[in-house]
Amino acid sequence: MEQFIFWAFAAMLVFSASMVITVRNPVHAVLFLVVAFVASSGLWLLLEAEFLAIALVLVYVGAVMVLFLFVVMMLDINVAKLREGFIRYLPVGATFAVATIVAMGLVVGSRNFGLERYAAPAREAADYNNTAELGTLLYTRFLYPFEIAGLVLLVAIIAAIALSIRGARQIKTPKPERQVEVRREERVRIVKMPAEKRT
Amino acid sequence: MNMTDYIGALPEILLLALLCAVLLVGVFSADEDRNAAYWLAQFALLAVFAANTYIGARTRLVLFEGMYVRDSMAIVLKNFILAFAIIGLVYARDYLRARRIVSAEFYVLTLMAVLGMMVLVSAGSLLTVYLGLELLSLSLYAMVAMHRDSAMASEAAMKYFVMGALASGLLLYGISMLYGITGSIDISVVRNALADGGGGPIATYALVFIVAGVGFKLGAVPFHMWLPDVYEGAPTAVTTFIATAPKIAAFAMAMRLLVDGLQPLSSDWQLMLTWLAVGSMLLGNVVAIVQSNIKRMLAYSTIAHMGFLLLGVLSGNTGGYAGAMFYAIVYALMTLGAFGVVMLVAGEGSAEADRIQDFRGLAQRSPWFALVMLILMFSLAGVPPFAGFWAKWFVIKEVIATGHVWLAGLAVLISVIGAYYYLQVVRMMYFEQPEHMEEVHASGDTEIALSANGVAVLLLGVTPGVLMAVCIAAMRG
Amino acid sequence: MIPLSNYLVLGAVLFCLSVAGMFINRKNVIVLLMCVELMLLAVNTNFIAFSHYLGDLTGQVFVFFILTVAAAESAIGLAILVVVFRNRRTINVADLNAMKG
Amino acid sequence: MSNLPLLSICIWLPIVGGLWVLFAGARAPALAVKKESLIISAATLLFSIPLYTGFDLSTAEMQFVERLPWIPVFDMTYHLGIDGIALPLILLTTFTTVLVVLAGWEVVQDRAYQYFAAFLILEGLMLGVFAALDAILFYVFWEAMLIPMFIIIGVWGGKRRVYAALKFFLYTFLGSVFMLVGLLYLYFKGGSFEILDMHRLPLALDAQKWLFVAFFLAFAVKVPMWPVHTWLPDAHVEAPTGGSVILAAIMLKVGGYGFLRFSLPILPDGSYYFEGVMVALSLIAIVYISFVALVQRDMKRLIAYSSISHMGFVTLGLFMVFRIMQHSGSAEGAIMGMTGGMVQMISHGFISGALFLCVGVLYDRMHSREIADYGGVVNTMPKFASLMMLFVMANCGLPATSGFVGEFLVILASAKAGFWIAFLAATILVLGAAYTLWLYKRVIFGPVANDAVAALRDIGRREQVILIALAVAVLLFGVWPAPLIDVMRTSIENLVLNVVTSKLP
Amino acid sequence: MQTAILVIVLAPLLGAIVAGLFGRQVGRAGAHWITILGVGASFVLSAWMFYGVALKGVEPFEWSLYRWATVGTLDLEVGFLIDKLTVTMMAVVTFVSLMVHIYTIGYMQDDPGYQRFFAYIALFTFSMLMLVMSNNFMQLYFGWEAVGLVSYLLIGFWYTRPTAIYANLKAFLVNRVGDFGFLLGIAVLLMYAGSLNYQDVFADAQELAGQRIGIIAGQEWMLPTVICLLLFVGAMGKSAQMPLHVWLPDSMEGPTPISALIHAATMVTAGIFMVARMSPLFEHSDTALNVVLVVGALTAFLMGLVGLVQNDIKRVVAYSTLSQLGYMTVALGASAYSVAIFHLMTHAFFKALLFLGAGSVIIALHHEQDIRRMGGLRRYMPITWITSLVGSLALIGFPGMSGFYSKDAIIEAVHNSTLPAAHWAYLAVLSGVFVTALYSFRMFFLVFHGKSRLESHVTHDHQARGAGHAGGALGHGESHAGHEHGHAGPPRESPAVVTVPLILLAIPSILAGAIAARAILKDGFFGGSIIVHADHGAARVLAEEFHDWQAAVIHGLTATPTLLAAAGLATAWVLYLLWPSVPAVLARVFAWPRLVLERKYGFDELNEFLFGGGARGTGDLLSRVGDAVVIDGVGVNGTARLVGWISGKLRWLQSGYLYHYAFAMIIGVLVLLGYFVHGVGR
Repeated sequence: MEQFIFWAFAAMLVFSASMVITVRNPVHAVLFLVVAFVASSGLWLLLEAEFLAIALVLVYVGAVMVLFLFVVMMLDINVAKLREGFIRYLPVGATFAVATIVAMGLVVGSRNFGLERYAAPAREAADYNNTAELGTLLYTRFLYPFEIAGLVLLVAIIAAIALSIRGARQIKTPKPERQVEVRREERVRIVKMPAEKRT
Repeated sequence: MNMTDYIGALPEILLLALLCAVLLVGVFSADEDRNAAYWLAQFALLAVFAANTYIGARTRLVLFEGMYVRDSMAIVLKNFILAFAIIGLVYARDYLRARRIVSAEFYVLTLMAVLGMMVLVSAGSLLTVYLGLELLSLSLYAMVAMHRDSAMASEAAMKYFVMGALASGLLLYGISMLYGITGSIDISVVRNALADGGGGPIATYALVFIVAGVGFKLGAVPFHMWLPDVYEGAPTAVTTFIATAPKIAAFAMAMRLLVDGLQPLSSDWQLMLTWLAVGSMLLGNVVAIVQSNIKRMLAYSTIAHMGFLLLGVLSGNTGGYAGAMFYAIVYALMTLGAFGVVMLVAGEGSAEADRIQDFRGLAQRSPWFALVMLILMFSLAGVPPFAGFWAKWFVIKEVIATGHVWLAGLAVLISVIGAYYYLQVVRMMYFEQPEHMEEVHASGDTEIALSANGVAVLLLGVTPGVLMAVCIAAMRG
Repeated sequence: MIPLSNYLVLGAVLFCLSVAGMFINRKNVIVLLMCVELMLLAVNTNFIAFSHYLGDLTGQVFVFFILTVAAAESAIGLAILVVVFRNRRTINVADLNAMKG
Repeated sequence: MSNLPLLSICIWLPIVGGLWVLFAGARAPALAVKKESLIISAATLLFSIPLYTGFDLSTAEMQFVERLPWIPVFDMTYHLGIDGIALPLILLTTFTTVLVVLAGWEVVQDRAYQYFAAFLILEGLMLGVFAALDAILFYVFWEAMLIPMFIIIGVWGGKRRVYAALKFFLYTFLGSVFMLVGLLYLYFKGGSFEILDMHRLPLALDAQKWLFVAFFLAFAVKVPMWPVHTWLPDAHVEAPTGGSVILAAIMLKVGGYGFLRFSLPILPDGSYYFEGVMVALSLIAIVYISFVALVQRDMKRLIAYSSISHMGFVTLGLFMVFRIMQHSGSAEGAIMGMTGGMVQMISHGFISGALFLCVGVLYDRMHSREIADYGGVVNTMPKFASLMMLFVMANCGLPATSGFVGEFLVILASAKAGFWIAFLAATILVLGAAYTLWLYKRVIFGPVANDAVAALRDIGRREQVILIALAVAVLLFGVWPAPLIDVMRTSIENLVLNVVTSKLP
Repeated sequence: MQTAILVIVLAPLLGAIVAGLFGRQVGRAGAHWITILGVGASFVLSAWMFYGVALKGVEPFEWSLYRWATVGTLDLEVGFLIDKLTVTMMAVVTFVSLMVHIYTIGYMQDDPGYQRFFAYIALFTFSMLMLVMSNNFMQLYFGWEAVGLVSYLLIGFWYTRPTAIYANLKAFLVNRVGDFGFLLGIAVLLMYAGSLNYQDVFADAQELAGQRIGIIAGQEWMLPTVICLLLFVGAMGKSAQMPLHVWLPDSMEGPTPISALIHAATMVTAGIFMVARMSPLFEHSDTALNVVLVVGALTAFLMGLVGLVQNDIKRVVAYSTLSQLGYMTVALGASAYSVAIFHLMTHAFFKALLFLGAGSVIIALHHEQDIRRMGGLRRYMPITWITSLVGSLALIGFPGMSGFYSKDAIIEAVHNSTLPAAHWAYLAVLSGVFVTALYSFRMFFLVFHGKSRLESHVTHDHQARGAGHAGGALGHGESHAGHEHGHAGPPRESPAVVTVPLILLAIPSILAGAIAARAILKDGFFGGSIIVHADHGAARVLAEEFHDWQAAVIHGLTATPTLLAAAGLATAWVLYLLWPSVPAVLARVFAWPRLVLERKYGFDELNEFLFGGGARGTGDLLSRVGDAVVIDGVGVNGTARLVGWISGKLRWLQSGYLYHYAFAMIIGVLVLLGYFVHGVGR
């Protein structure tokens, strides 16, 4: 059962991840990303990280992905043009991607991280509360990082505001009262120039 | 969690509090030129500088469950970060005002970045390394993009952001592997675990990703690609900031991760850093030759300098670390001044004056600033009697001490190539005739700061012993 | 029993896919941002797997922070994206080459 | 007087003075700047005289030693001192600088204060090179010299000044950096940056060879030896007169000084290993460069090549030592060769400086360095012609001029090293006379060549003072070189003893 | 004595300095007075010293003036050695010099460079005295070069004339070739003897004689041979022996007094003097002596032949000088050093006389020098005529004249020499006698006898000059001096300042030989100054055969040389006075040999092509190819260009595209992974 769940979610994850990087339409890509997150969330439940699994769905799928979608739609991008020339670079890209997978997989594969090295831990007791445990840790041992994480979010807020907001100053509106008061000297300047010699 | 923790981390806490104050002042003050925010930010940095200098014991403190380390290296580096941030803000003010980028958020983000660096410098855990790094990086991304009407700036921000995210992904992956094989994210625990377990290929595997992350932050080849574009595209005030204090922080990060944490793997990372160093020195110096934009040229020069800095780190002993630390500080000092002059030459208008051509005849327009720039350029080239020479001298000395005479030879050879493009700037300023004789305008504080900067480079060149002693003491303590 | 290596390989594959996405994708910057998210997901998977097999919650705490940072990161990333779009009316990666050489 | 830190005064007076001129000069009237500069350089000359009068001839030890902590973490000291090898060069420097300041008096209009400041700073740095006893201190002065010279060539130079300045800087910089590696290596071998400690340090042959190559690059470029000489004609040609004078009179000497202070005593076995190459290169410089000089069309270029050729005698004199010792078994000839090389350095300082000043005199009036533009100058400038005749003859090594002494001693010594060495060295008698006198003939003699020459006015009082001062020096040391040679005698004897003693562990 | 030496040496120097540096202040009269007083003082004291040392037998002595330098243990000093050889030279030099000084007042009276000229000749006197009075090789070299310098200055005295400045450059360079050998000789000598002092070196001569020196690998040479040959190269340069003689004829571009002083009487004899001085060394090398003999004989004969076809009055004398120097050299080669010095002395008198006579003619003809445009001057210039006759007779060795004793002795000495080359040399010098007589009297007759060929020319010449310094005048006329008074009237006898020296020189030209002959040839006048090896008996035989001067004259009247001289004189008379049309016919018949002679055997062309052109060609090649292309082009700028090229290529790695950037990072990681984790390539 466990095996099945793992393989199913894993397949779903890999598939949707591949789709994210290959589909033509960014909206679809976002949606596949949502699928990938959901699949991950399933895997995380399998690993008994209940709080994070829920947070992933809530925070990511609920907030971040919506933000993505929002931006994608807002920017109104010409989808058709976006995937031209993709195939041309695929072979080289794929080769290197595969090489990287091999290079990484050889290390993290079962030779080093098989069951004989890392035995599967026993299931937690039923009254185990992952959220409470995490919460305790966050407010004790990890208080300092927790504060910093808050700051990181503050930075994000400030940055997003600073980058996106358009102050009133920059809006150019006509001012009729000035327009009627305008004088000739403000608009026209008479320049005296010596006549050029005819050549 | 007790009072000593908070007292120990008082500088950071103070900075956070004052940062919020700046934010509030920015929001509620009607000041068009953001003078209040500026002065408050400067006050904040000064206050933190004082706090960092005078509060707490000089001995090594480990606070917040090992998340925070306060040792002499951290104190010294933080002081320099703060000092360079202060001077950088002085230089930046006129520039920002002239280009109407000025907003309280800019100062807040600067302070945030400084706070991030302080966290990074004091990181005792892989988690604080990561968070400090992100706090710094996110602030910087936003600052680069601050010049919202500039296509170049936004492109630079985008590139910086994507590459930065990729790099932090790589770093995180490495951290995750480290956590996996040691079961801890506490740097000293990691170190002990690795020392007991002997590392092995998995540790090396993790190391590769961590080196990539560190290399990115420093700007070492081949993780340097963001650097020229960001330096060129960002508003010069931001480039100044990015080019200086964060390099010190990056050095601290390298020290925390590689030396404090991964010392057992030093034979591996020394070789890796050798490659990175050689590549950086070569590519940086060679490609800088053909640049016509001074910011871009200084970017490549930075890459080259980071190669030299890595020479110090890779020698793997206290002397080498002290040399690298000296290098980082001196490099930041020189680059700060150089960008200060670039901003000054850019002047009042909204245009940038970032082509080397724009320095034509500066010696006749403003002899004093030309002289300062001359000092900085020769210092960057590593010509005595300026500080830059001692930086190179120090690391090369340590490289030779570890027996890599060939590496020292290569390094000095490459530095000769590097001298060429610095000389081009001097050439423009001194040998060419100016297009107009208008004197470069500088406000009083900028002039004082820039003069002090140049004189500091000269004085450090004449008597480098003090700073060297500080660096050595910091590394021993 | 699922060995740890399965999760790690999955993480590695995910990681490589996201990296490949970064250099295969030449058109849309948003996809790059999504690749960053994927990459963090891969790292998170790693952390959680280790956390589980080590019986140590630190990994999960770390993931918690990564999630936080990732959210902040995507906020800033999208803000920058908007700025880029405003300036250039395009988010084509291949068009972001005003600076080179 | 003897309590004063004379060396420090000599080094820092011009540097500080130069900086002051640089700061205050921008707004001061040009004449005041010139006067200040003259006073500073003259004061430096005055302060350097007690070095000579108070010099103890009987010892090869360093004198006027000053030692202060400098960079205590690495035991580096601000260690100054001079022996008989450094003293003449120091006096040459202080003497020449005064003349150079005078020479720039009316000529330099553009940014004059920067010009004089550069020369004053340069003077201090060069004095530092000759007086430093700490290797790194030496290196700092050594490299720092490049900066003012770079500026001088680049700002006040001729048409191709940018190329020349960059070439000068990069060439010499390239040469020098390897010396730094060598010095650091020596530090790790011996644990000291003191040059005198390095003299005593035993070293394996392989290390000596490598170090020799590193030092060679630094010093040979400065001397310059064939084939790393090509920066010099360009630099000389493009530099303003004062720059050429300083380059020829002093900057080249630091190369020879380097060989004497570093290569030979620290690496006797390495020097021995490479002596054949060094002698060969010196001879090539003498013969090859003479031929090249013969066909130059530009006066400064010709004199520049002549400088290279004459500096060949310096290196020949220094590196024949081993051969002479082998052949004759006594130090007699070796001392003679080395003395010859040393005297040649000093004398070349006067002569080439004077010749460049002469060309400068002409250039100031005609703004051309082409030989073809001149002819018959003697008709309009008889005083100048007669003074130049003296220097030209000195350049040919005519007896009773200082140019003779060095060449004579080196050729005499070289016979002990081998007949053919002497033979090739002696070709300078013919070749040197050929290019120098041909130059003189084409420029000075003959009927008035064109209207520009006809309009020349003879040298003024200021120019006379400069050239006569040099003429007196040239004649004095030609007729009576004993004061000069006596100063360096003990040091050279000591050096030869050091050099012929193997330092292999 | 020491004061006297100092005065002898320094008085001319003082004169030179005053006249040269303060010429304007002291004026023309001041300049000639101070220099003449200086040289006069020198002459008087030299004569006194000559009297003391040579006649009263005061012991030779040595005195070091000051220590020039000390190198190692070697003391280099400036000092003086006074012995019979020295005092003889001193007396000759100062006497001739004094005469020339006086003569110059007249000759140069209108020249704008009057003071300068006096400064030069006084300086020359100083240099020459330093040379002959030296007690060591360094000072010898000192004077050696100094006379070269002054010669350079004087030949180029009229510096606006292209021929003059060409000639002086040539003279200096050719002399330098000689000095090259000379200096090498000194160097080799020092290497073995360890000292530069004459006495020390000569004391070691015996020891040096046995040594050998390797020059070309595998070949050992006798040390004295090497040293002497090298020193002799120096002598060849200074004394204008073939093939280094080329400068001397050209040096006639200088004013005539210079030709008399330097290029006849003094400087050119420095080489002869030097070899005589080095007799202790030369005696140890038969090879060297043979070379000396051959070179001298060739010069004596071949240069005399060239004299036959010269038309410039000064050049004829110049070639006669070359020839006579050849005779002296032959004497040296035959180990008859004293005879060489004897001839040197007599030659100094009569050759100075001849030159000054020629100068007198030149003045009278307003700087006309071509003998084809002279003739019949006897009527106008009796004193010049008679003194020139005396000079010519002395030159050809007419019995009773001073030249007779010395030249006869040389011929005898060669005849007696046992060296292998002596036979040929004997033939050469013997035929040289005929040639000498022929060219001497050719000139004498053409100038002083026959029809005057000058009126038309002089007028013409003046017209040409009136037209403004015609370029043609530069070749022959000494265009600077004395145009203003150049009336087109008949030539007049020169003023007293010119004729008095002529007369004063004519006297020793007649008498010096008779007076000194016995002392030098018979009594071993030079004593220890000249050392002759027992094997080289030429001079000894001479001494045995010689009785007194009367006997010599009587014997000489019937001797072969005298007959040859008479034959030469007669031929000249026939050809140039009796049948003046014959020479033209002969010229046509012997067109080829004549061409060879007129081209002076092609030495000038050869030098110009081989050395001049060769040096410039080599220089060009080295400069353009070696320096500009190879070192600078390929090495320096090539490296710079290469770096620039690489840089230009490398910069495009930075493509500006994000995906390339990411790609680079991944490759970086991949490479690190491959090498460090998987060990690829490790």
